[in-house]
Amino acid sequence: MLTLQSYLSLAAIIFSIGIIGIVINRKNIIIVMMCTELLLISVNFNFIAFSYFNQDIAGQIFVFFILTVAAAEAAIGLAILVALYRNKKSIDVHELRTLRN
Amino acid sequence: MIIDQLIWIPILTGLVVLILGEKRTNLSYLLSLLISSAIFFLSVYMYLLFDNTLASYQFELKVPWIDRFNINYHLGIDGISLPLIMLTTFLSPIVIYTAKTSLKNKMHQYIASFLILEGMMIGVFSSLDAFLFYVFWEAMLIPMFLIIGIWGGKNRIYATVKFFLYTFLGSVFMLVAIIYLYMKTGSYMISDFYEVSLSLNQQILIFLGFLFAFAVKIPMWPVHTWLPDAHVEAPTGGSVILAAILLKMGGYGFLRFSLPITPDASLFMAPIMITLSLIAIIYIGLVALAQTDMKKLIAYSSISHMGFVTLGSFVFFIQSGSMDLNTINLAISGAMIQMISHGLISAALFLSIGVMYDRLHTRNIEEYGGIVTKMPKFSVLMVFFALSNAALPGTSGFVGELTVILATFKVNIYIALLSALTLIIGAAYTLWMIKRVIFGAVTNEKINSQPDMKLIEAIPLSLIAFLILLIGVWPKPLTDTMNETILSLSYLVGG
Amino acid sequence: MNNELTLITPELIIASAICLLILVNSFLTTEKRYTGLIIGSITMATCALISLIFLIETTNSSIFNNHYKIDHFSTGLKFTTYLIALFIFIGTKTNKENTKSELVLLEIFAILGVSILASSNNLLTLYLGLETLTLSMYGLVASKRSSEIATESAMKFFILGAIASAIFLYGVSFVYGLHGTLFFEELNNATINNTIEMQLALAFIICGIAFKLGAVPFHSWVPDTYQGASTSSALFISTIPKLGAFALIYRLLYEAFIANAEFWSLLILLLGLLSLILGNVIAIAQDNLRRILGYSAVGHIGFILIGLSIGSIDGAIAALAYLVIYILMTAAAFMSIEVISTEKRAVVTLADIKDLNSTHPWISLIMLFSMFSMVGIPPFIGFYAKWIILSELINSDMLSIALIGIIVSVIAAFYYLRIVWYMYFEKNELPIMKGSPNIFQKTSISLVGLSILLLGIYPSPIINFCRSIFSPFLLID
Amino acid sequence: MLFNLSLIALIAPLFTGVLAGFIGKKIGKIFTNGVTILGVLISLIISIYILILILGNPELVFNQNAYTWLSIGSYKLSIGLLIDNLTVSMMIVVNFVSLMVHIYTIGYMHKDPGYHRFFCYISLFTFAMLSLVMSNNFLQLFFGWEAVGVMSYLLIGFWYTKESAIKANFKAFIINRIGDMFLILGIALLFSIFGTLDYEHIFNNTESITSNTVKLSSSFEISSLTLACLLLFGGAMGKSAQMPLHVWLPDSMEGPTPISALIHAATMVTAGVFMLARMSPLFELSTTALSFVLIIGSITAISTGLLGLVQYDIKRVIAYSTLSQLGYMVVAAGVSAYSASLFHLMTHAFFKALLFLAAGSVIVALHHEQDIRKMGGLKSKLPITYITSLIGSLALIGFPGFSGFFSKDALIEAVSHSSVYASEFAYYCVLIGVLITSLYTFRLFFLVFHGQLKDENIKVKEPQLSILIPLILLAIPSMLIGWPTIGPLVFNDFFANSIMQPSSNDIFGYEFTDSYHFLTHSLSGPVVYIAIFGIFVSYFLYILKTDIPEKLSTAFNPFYKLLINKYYFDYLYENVFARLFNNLGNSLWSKGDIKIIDNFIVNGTAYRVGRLSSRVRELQSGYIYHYALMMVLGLALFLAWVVFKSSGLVL
Repeated sequence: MLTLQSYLSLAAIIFSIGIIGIVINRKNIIIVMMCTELLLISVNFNFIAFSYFNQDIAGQIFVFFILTVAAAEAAIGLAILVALYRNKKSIDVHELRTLRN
Repeated sequence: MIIDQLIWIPILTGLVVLILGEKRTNLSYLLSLLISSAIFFLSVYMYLLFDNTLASYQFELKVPWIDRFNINYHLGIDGISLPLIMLTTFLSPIVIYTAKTSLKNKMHQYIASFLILEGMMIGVFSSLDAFLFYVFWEAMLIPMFLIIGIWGGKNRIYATVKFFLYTFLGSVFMLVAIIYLYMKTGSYMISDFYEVSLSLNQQILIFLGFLFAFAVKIPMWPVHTWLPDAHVEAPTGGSVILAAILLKMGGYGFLRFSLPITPDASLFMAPIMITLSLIAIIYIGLVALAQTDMKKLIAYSSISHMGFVTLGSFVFFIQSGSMDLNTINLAISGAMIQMISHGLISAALFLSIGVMYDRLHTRNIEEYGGIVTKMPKFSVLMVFFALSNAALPGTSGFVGELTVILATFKVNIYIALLSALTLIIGAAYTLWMIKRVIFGAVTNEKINSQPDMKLIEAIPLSLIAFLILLIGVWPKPLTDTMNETILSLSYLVGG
Repeated sequence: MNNELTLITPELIIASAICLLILVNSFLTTEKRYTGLIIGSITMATCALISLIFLIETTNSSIFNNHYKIDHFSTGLKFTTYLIALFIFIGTKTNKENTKSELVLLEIFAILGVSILASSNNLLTLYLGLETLTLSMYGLVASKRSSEIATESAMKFFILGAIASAIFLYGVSFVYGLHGTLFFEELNNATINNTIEMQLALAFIICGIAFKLGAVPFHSWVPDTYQGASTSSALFISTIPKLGAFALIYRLLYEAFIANAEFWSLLILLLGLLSLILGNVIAIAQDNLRRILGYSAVGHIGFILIGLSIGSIDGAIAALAYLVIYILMTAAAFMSIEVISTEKRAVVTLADIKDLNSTHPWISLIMLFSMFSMVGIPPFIGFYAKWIILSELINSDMLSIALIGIIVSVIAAFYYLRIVWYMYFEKNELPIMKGSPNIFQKTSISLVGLSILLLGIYPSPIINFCRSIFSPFLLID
Repeated sequence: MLFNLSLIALIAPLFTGVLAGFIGKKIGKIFTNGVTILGVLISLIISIYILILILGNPELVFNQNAYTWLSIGSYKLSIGLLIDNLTVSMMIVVNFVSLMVHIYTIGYMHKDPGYHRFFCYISLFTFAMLSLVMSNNFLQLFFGWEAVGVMSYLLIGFWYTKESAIKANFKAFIINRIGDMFLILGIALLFSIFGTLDYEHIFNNTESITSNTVKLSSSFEISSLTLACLLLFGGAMGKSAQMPLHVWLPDSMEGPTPISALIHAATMVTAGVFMLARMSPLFELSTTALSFVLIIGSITAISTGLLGLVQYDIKRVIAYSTLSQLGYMVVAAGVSAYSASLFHLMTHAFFKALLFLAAGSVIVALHHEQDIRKMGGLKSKLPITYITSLIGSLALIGFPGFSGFFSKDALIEAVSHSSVYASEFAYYCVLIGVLITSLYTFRLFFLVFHGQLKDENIKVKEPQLSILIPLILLAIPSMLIGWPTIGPLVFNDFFANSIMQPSSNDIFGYEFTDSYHFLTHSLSGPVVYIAIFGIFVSYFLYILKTDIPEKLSTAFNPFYKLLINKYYFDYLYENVFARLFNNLGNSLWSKGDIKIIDNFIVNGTAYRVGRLSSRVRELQSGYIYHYALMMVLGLALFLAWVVFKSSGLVL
């Protein structure tokens, strides 16, 4: 029997993977963006799990909104990425440091 | 109402001058000269209306300003603010007047800065609401910052930033003290602060808060190092206002805030304050002896002289036995007289240095010598001012120092002895400068081609000389103005 | 039902304006300047007016099944937002370079987000408002598509923003899980709120908020974005979203989790102190004008957070006053930069404003107002901001925090003074080209600049207004 | 009436001085000297008139305030006039000498470009000196005291392009200021006791404070009166150039000769002596102070006289003589013989002014040559100067019948009868001093006027009339004034209303009948013979065996060196004290102000903040993952804190 605990742990693990993915990734921005999606997925997990165990529908509705927003976000993110690539001819994380200090 | 006009007319004129712009500089010059002189006469009128038999505030004006915090636009003067206001209104036209001879660029902004500064300085001296006081106190930094920074010498940026940060750091602590007092009293009225009862520890904290602000402004050792730099770099007018009036705000602050609000803490801190004053008088006096830059020398001399102000403000606290009101009265009066007198003398000295600087473009003492051979009229005044700076009897410089020494002697003979050393040290550094600058053979070729002081330069100096002499020969009108106020202050402090 | 729609008239108007703008954008070529400006300005003016009416009538009700709340706080905040936005539009969008309609579109979107945030009474509404705001900000930063630094900063902003909103949501999910509800009123439950789980969730949420405000250590995007975005976008980003973030804090911390005030105030204080110190200290070493303003923003946010950390309504009032005042000051600063930048010569570093006083005395005077105001020198309005926060701190026995605050402000004074000294004291061999700001720009910058001074001379309106936002009854006393 | 007259006497020189200073140059020399002489003349005439009135009616003596100078609380300080016998006699001396100098200056300075300035200065000086002597309170005394100091400062540095002159005036002012500091402390002490500075009030209440003490340390107390007297005397030491504050006076000879006569011989330097007399009600109550005065006076009298023996500058020799004579006056005050002291002051004013002016005449005649080694044989060339110098010299050494004889003899008489501590020491000092006086006086006299003319080429002729008239006018009192005045001034009660001193019997142990008897009485004592012996010795040394002095100086080389270096006082002051303070100032500035306060604390803080800032900005590395890491760390920090908090580990 899967308990709430299990779902939450899974979500936490996914969340951590997402975070770690962003932090240790030194290569490609696409991967970073995928990791942010992972973060949102873990949140969705949480909401659904809570929604189910609390017997409350609001959480699931929330998830719908999150998914929608995530889609919009991804769209914007990719748009920025394209613009960036056009200017820089690269999407390497390392090279994104014109702005610093 | 009249104080209101004293504050806002100059400020508004300043704004008008700014709007008139660079093209109409001449018009602005005349206008500001006219207005600032009118302000002086207005203050004279106020002096005539002033009733010196009253200790209370006069010409009071109280309008709610920030209701939420019970802050009022509350103005008024008493015996200790009136002379300082007169000093301000007297020197401001002079400074504006001298702008023409000593300035090349952006004169309209220069004049505007001084006009705005004038209004704010009067505001500081006439605010009866601590918040209003603070607003004026801080706001003054801006024009002064610009004056030193724009029209200053080579190292002006360093000097002006140092000046700004130093004073700003000092005054923020005062802000904390003021807010703290507001929390205790529920009002920002200074007179309400007098009545609040505080424990010794609270008093000491408040005292320290005020001390930071006033000590930097006066300035007291060891927070004085901004002053020489600021003076050296400032244009003549800036130095004049800085030395003559801005420094006085520290002394005024002690009398208006520290002493009456925190008498117990003042008593507790008095030994430290006296020590610092003596250090200012002696240490700084010796340092002045070592200067090669005229303005720096006068700047250090200012610090040393302001030592008498702090000495006078605190020395009576260490009387053995009960506090003698007469001594308190004498000491505080001495401090006040010293402030007025130093205001005049230092202004005059800086103006004189300005006259020389305009000709030779150096302030280095070594490059001078034998000025008197080419500029005898100027030298007469310069020597006179120097002697006043050395506290020659018959000049105002003597009155303040005498009074403080008399009061000090009543308290402690050794402190009196140490403070009296200024008679020697002060004479030494001032006259040594005179010896090297005014007297002697002409060594610098440039001096030979210099014309004597023009009438236009002589007028302001002569006016100041006249006042110095007047106060020196007959200080009674001055002390009569202050007497009642200082007496009631003495009661607050000693009673 | 009808009534409910009346109450959200401003939002509806904005939404319609958005649609209109999209339509206009599709049918008109970009040469038609000023359409965005005109539509945006009219919208903002109308909305401000309506909010003002609501404010005066002290409208107060919950609508949409309690998801949306029209109360004094929301109307007040909206009114402020619209008013500021109006000034920003007039001040920046009249510049030839900023006439692209999508800028206005994005900005109005963001304003809509702020409106929703301000009115939200439910975590979901809150989230939607937040994302509306954030997503349009990403677009705004990236709007200068051909610029390398703009896109780079947008990318950074986007990724960090995504992380932050995920962190925030993660916390929200826990709140939801623990309470079983998303409505603020029901979240205010001390027994649950004091559990460690709830505190952990709150920590997540505060991280998200801190990012929005740009508090250390979630500040990294601020300087980069300020530098990367175009001046007008930077101006927008530095002002309106801060109001949204304030609404976020108020709705969440002061309404939903006020019972935990003791807990979150410590976190907020920590964030505040870190921001205050680091922001100001790093700003000292900067040469880029907009980066200086960016770090300065971090420092100011520090002050605001410290004010909020008091945990009382007075603290919140002080913080809001600070925020509004900060927005005025920063608007003046960015507008000045905007005005003196010309196509040929962008004003980027301090060296670019050398001797500005000689060529643009009025603009440099306004810049000077703004800088001294940021330092906290009276009679400029910035002084009152600092003073109110200090007063509240001292009032709540947080003297040591107050002392840290003022010492840091003195340190911070240095870099503001540096801007002034470059404008006034430095001599420039290459005089700055005389830009030609149009009358609208001049007017709006003058208005903002003078308001810094005039409100400084008579600050009661702004103080009373901020108080009235929190409680309509306070106006009376 | 009398008050207004006195006021006119006081103001006249001020007015004319200012007039000369401001418009003199525009109108002309005649105007300048005319108006200033008129001023002093008015003052002199009024003084004499007042004297006559007072002699006729002692009731006329008055003490009246002119105006309140300052009033603070219950304290009132006033400016006022006290006209009594002491004041009047000082007024006459001052005005008379001043008048002579004014007249003399017309000739002496007629080519000098600073002609008008000079007249302005000496007139102002006269005013300052008058306000000093006419004062009825300590405050005004101090006013005059400093004012004469300033005029002296300006006059010593009159030739301001001369480095030595401006060095001398600086030195004079500073050393005077040391004395003034003590004076003002003394005044402050009196003020702290009496709460007023009026002579009358203080002198009438001295009895009440005889037991007052001032605590100097926890174990040491000193009588207030003694302390006050010592401090006041400190002031007198500065102005009257007593050891060790004497060094400025010889240097002050850098000024024009007329002012050496007026200021540095006749009037200003005697202000200290005048003050001692004025303060007699205080000093009489403190034997300690009197002894101190006595010792300082005797040391000055003898040691500075010795220095006069080795000087070659004509004015310096006279200056050292002045120092020595001032020592005599102070000695007299030390033994309570104030009247004798004042008498000597008066005669000294005449004969020393005469000597200086005569020296000036010689200097003018020799085209501003001051070295006596280059003089000689001027007797025939400058007959009037010669004769007047002789009169002055004889008066100075106390040759019987001359004015100096009476005053000095009375003074020595008083010392010999005194029983004050150290009076014996003082007696021997003054006796030896007599010999020395006569030695240096006639050394000078012989070297200048006798012997051979050194440079035949210079045309030497008697200077113009305005120089000679004062010489003659001064020679008369120098010779004769002792006869009529010794009786009333010294032995009778002329000063009774102004000076408090024991009866003349107690002081002198001698019943005075008339001046002739006094002369014969003195001839029974050693003083006269010592003086005359001195003349012979110097005749022998400087006329007959002119190589002996040289030999003597080599034989007693260390002593000679000591003398030629003026006991190393100048060295001590300039190279030790002045340098010490200068170095102290320099190092306080460079080490204290610049290094520690400015560079370390102020700019150091700024620098450290700046460095911190440039370090911390590295945090903003530009890498997204660093930014993200920072956020995550922030989050982790919060979470950790929550966890620790709930487990009770923190807060």
